[in-house]
Amino acid sequence: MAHYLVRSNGKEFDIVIEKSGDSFHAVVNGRKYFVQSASCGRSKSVMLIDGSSHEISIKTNGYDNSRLVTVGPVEVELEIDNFRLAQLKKAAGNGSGKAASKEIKAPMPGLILEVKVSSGEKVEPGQLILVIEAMKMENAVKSSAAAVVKNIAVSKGQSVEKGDLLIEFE
Amino acid sequence: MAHYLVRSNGKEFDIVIEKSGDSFHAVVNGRKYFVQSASCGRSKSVMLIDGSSHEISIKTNGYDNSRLVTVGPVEVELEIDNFRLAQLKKAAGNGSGKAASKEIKAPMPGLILEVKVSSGEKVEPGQLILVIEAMKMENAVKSSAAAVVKNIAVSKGQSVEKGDLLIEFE
Amino acid sequence: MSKPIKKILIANRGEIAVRIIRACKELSITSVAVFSSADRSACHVAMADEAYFIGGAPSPESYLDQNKIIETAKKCQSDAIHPGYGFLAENAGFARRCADEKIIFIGPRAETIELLGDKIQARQKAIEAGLPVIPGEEIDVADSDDALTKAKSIGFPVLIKAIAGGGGKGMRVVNSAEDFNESLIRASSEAKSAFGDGRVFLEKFLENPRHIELQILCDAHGNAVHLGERECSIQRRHQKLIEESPSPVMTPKLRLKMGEAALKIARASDYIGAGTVEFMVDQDMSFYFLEVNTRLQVEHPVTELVTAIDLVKEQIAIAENKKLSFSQDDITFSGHAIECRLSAEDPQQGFVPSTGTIQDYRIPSGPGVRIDSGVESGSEISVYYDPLFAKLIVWGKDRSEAISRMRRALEEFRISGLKTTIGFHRLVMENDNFISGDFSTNFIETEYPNFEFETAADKTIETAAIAAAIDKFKNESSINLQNGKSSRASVSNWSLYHRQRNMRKFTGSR
Amino acid sequence: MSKPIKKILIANRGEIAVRIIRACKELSITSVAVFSSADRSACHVAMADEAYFIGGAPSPESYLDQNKIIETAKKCQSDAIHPGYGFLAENAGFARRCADEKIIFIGPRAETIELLGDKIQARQKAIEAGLPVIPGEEIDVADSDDALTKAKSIGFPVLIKAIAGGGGKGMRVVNSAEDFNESLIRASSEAKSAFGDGRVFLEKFLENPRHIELQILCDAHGNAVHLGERECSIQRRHQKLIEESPSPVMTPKLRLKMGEAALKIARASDYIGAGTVEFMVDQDMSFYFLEVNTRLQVEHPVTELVTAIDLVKEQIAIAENKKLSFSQDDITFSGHAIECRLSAEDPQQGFVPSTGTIQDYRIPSGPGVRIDSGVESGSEISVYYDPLFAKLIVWGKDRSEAISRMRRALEEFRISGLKTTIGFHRLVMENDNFISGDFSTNFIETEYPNFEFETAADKTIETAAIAAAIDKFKNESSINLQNGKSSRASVSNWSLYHRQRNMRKFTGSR
Repeated sequence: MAHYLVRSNGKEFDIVIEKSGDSFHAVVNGRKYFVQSASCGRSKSVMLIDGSSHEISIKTNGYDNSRLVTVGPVEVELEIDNFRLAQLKKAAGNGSGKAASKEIKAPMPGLILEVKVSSGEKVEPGQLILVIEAMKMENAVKSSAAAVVKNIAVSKGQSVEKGDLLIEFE
Repeated sequence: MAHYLVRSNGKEFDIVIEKSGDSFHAVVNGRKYFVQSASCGRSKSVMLIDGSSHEISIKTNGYDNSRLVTVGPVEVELEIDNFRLAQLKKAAGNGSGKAASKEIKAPMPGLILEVKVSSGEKVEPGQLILVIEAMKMENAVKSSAAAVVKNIAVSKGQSVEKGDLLIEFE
Repeated sequence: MSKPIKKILIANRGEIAVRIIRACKELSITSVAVFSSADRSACHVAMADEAYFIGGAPSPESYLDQNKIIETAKKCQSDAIHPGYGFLAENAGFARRCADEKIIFIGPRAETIELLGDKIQARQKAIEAGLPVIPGEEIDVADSDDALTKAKSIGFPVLIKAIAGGGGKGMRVVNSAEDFNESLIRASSEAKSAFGDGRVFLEKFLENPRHIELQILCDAHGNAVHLGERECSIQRRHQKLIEESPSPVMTPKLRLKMGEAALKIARASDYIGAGTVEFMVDQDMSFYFLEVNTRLQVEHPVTELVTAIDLVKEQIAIAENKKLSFSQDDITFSGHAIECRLSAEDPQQGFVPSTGTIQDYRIPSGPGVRIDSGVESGSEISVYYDPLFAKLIVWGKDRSEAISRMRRALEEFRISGLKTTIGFHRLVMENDNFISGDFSTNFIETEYPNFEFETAADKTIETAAIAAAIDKFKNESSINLQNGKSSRASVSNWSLYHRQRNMRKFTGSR
Repeated sequence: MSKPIKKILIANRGEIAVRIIRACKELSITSVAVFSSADRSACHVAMADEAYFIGGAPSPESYLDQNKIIETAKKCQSDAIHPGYGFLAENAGFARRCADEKIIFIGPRAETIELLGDKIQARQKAIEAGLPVIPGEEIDVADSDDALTKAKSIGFPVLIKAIAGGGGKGMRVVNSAEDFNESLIRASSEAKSAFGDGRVFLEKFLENPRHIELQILCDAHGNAVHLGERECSIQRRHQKLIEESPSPVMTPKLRLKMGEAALKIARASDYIGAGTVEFMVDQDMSFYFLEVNTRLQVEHPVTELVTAIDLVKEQIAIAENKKLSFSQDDITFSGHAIECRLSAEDPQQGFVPSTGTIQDYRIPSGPGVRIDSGVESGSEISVYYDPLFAKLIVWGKDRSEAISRMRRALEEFRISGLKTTIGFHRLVMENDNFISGDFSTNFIETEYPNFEFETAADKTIETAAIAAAIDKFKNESSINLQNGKSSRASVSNWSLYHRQRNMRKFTGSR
C-alpha cells in the first residue's frame, strides 16, 4: 500500500494504491476504483479504470517529482509526491503565488529582427517591444503591463533559443 | 582506414573503409564507392552509395560477428570480421560442410497432436513422423531421408517451442 | 421500427476488433473490448472505450467462451455483440443465446447461420434456389471403403472438406486412391478439433478454378443488394492471401448473373445482414455455388474501396432494424482495390508461424493506401491466435495503378522482430502471371513450388555489406574515442569533446 | 508529341517531397531528392531512389539555391524538376532557367508564373477576363501620407498585402487609421524578406468572408478543366489550417459559375499545368477573384479524395505533353473530404513554433484515412523550415461522416517530443459552428480569442493522476525487489525470482 499526493493544474488528488492480485485498488479523494495496468513496449501501457480503457505513456523529468502523462492523445503535466512528504512540504510552507513577470523570454527560437525599445524607457501595456522572425514569420513581442526597461539582453540580428532572456524590467 | 571481410549467402565482400570529411570511401572487391551515412533515431540510418539512397537498420547479435541488416524492406543476414582476423580463421581452416541432419527440431511453436513413429523404427523418406498443431492448423512433419529412430524427445499433448528437439535418428 | 444501438461488445481481437471499434467511434457508439490474458495490452483493448478480461490465452478459455462473453455483455450493459470473423461469428448457438438474452447479435439470424453453416443443407438450398453446384456428396468417415468407392465414382482429384466451418481448416485435395484414407482421417480430425464436428463432404475437385465471391447486404425489410465480387484465387492451403475487386476476368454480364444467383440463395434463406456467397469459377467461366459465409469477411475492405460503402456501419444499421439506404441501382463500382493479408509467417520455411515482439512497426500511407492493423510497436504475436497481424489495402483508378501502388506501399512497410509475408507479397506483385490476371487457386503452388523464393538481390546484399562495414567502422572509432585508445598519446578533454561533436555531425545526429 | 519523363529531381523537402516521390515510385520514374545539412536523414532522403547534398540548413543556402539545384539535376541526368510548393515553386526565373537548360519544369510556363505572381498584373488580367475583383490599388510604401489617403478612400478595415508571394506572409489587416503606418511598414518589410519584393497592395477588407478556391488542370493542347472547390476559410494569420471539399455553402450552380470564372483566367493566361484560382466569397455569396497559385497546393489531397484524380500524376502527365485523359463532364464529385494541417506549434502559447526530435510517432489508419507525412520517429523538427510535419486527410460519404472520422483519426494520432496542433484540431472538430458549416476566415479569432483553449478535462487529469500513482507504485515495488529492501529479513533467490515473475505478469509483460 502506498499513499500519494498528485497535483496538476491547481487540482489535488489524494491517492492510495493497494495491490489486489494482478490488479490494483486506487482510492482517489475517497472514491475507490479497480485498476488494471499492462505495459506494452518500453514506455506505454494500457490502463483500465473500472473497465474504462486508457492508453498511457509516462515520461519522468529525470530525478524529480514531475511527470508528463499522456492519456490517449492528451498530455497532462503533473507532480507526484509521497503523501507524507507532500504534507511536510506544505507545513514548511514553501511560498506559492508567482511574482509578477519582470522579464521577457524568447517565446520561440528565432532571429531578432528589430528591438523597438531602449534601456530606461517606460513602456505601456501592449507596446511593441521587439520582433522575432521564426520559420519565415515575423512575430511581434509586446509588453503585458506598464514597466520600465532595465536591460536589453539581445540585439538586432542575433539568434535566440526558446527561453533565452530578451528584456528585463525594473 | 579499416579493412573488413563480409560474408553473406555464400558471397564474400572485401571492404576497405576510409573516412573522407563527413563521408566515406568504400572499396568493395576493388570497386570504389562514395558513401554518406546519417543516423536517424536509435538504430536507423540513411545511407547514400554514389547517391543511391538506402534506409538501413542494423541489429547485432550481441558479442559476435553476425548482423541482421535491413536495407529498405529487405533483411540480409551477414557476418563481418576484420580482414586479417578472417584470413587467420580461414588459414586455421575451421571445418565447413554441414553434417547430414541427425535430428528433427520443432519447425514452429505448437502442440504435439500425434507421434506416428516409435523408437527403433526404420522410416522412409517422406514418411509422416508427427503432427504439430500451431495457430489452429495441423502441420505434418515428415522425414527427409531414410533413417532409424533413436530417440523420441516429445510425447502427444506436449507443448513445444520452435527449435525444440523432437526426434533423434541413429 | 429502428432501435439505435448505444454500446457494442466486440467478441474478437486483432485487426477485426480494431476495425469494428473504429466504426463504433465514428458512430458515437460505446465500444467494449474483451481480452484474454495474452491480450492485456493489445491494440483492441487500448482503443476500445471499455475493456474486460474474459480468461486464459487459449481461445476456448476466452474468445470462444460464450458464458463469459454473454456475462460481460450483460454486466456492462451492451445492447449488441459484434462477433467479427472466426471465433463465434458463425456459431448459431451463440447467436441464439444472444437473442434469448435480448442482446442484438450483429449478424444473420441463428436459423440462417445454422442452415448455411451446414454445407449439406446449404448445398441443398442452393440447388432448390436454382444455383449451379459442383458434383459431390457427404461421406461416412467411419466407412472408409464406401467413402473410397464414392471418391472413385466422382473421379480423382477429389476435395474432402469439413461440413462445419471454413477457412481451409479440415480441407484436403486428394489426387489418387492411395492417399485417400490418410487425408480423410486428417481432414476429419482437423474438422473435429476446429469446429467440434468431424463430418466431411466429398466433391469433384475443379482444375485451375478461380475463387470468386459476391458480397451481399440484406436488411430486415426484404431489401437485398449485392456489392459486386471479390477475386480470392490467390490462396495457400485454402487460406486466402490476396484479394481484389473487381476480378480481372469479370464482365458486367457475368457480374449480373452471379449477383442474381447470390441474391437468390440469400432470399431463399431469409438472409438478414452482411454475407458472402462464394463461387468456384472454372476455365470456361461457368460458376458453381460453394458456400455462404454468414459474417463479415477478412477481405471486406476491397469491396468498401470500390463501392465507397462501409460494410461494418451497414451491418450495424441493419442490426438496428434500419432499411438499406440504397438500392441495387445506386451501387456503382469505381477503380480497383487489392488487399494483401500480412501474416507473421516465414515464407522461406514453408510459411511456418513466427512469434515474437514487434519492433520498429511503421505502416505505409499516402494516396490510396489503407491499413487495417491489429498491432503496433511493442505488440506480441503469440502462438495462440491467427498469425494475420494487418491487412494492406490499396485503391487505384485501374488494376495497373492498384498493383504499382501496392508495390510502393509494401516497400514502405517496416516491421522487425519476427518473420512476415510482406516480402512474399512483394514477389507476387512483380509476378507476370499475377500482373496479367492469368491465375487460378493453384497460383502459389504452381509459381512457387517448394516455397523457393528469390532471396535478396546481389546488389542489396552488397549494400548491406557496405552498411555493416560503415557501422563497424563508426563503432570502432567511437569505442576508441570513448576508451581514450587514440593513437595520440594524450588527448585533452576539450579536443576529445570536439572530436565527438564532429563525429556526431558526420553520423547526422544534430 | 508526348515525351516520357524518366527521372525527376524534387526540389523540396518534408511531406510534399514524400508525396511526389510516392507518385514517382508508382509511375516507375526514378526520384531524386536534394537535401540540406539539416536533412541528412530526413524521410524524403530515405525514400527517394537517389539523394544529393545541396548545402547548409538555411534555405537560401540549399532549397532556394538555383545554381546547386540545376547543377545537381544535370549531374544526375534528371529530365525534370518538380518544385513542390514554397521554395522555388512560383519563381519564374527558376522556371525559365530550367527551360534554358532543357530540364522540364513541372509547373506552368515561366511567363504564366510571372504574370500571375504579380498581384497587380494578375488582377488586371482577371478584370480583362471578366472576373469580379475586390476594390483596391497598389500603394507606394515610401509615401505613407498618400497611402493613408488611399486607405481612407477605400474605407477601413483595409487589407495590406504583398504583391509578390502568398501564404499570409507580408499581409496585414488594418482596422483604423492610427495603426495603418506601422502595419504598412511591417507588411512591406516581411514581404521584402520573404520574397525580395517589398511592394504592397491595398484593398477593401471583406467582413466575415469565406476563402474558396477552385482547382484547375490545363494541358498543353488547350484542354482545361476544373476539379471543384476547396473551402479554406479556417485560417490563422492568413495561413490555412483546415480545408475541405465540397464547401459546406457550395451549390451546383455556384460551382458552375466559379468553375467557369477559374477557367476564364486560366485561358486568358495560357495556363498549362495544375493551378488554383482563389476567391473570396462574401456573405451574400458574391465571389471575388483573389489570386492564382501557379503550383500544387498544400491542400490538394481533399480534391484528390472527392474526384479520385491524382493531381501529382496529372502534373507529370501534362509535363510529358500528354492530353488530359478526361473532360469536364467526366469529373464527378463523391462524398466529402477534410484536411487538417498538423504543425509543430504550441496552440496554448499563441501557436509558437516548437522544435525537437519526434518520438513515438504513430499515424492513424483504417477506412477513409490518408496521411501525407514528412516525418517519422527519430525525425528532427528544426527552426529552419515550415513547421507543417504532416497532413491528415479523411474521406466520408458526407460531411458529417468526414468530421466524425477526422475526430477518430485525430484521437488515434500519437506524437511526442514536441508540441503540435493536433489537440487544437480536435477542438475544432467538436466546435458547433464548424460542425454546422457556419464560419468565415474569422473563425479562429472569433472562436478562440487570446488562444484560450480548453485544457484537459477533469476526468482526464484524474486518469493521469491514477496512472502516475500506479506507475510510481510499480517502480517503488520494483526498486525494493531489486535492492532486496524487502520488509522480510531474508529472501531466498528462488522466491525473489518467483516474485519478479509475478510482477512481470501483473505489468503485462509476457
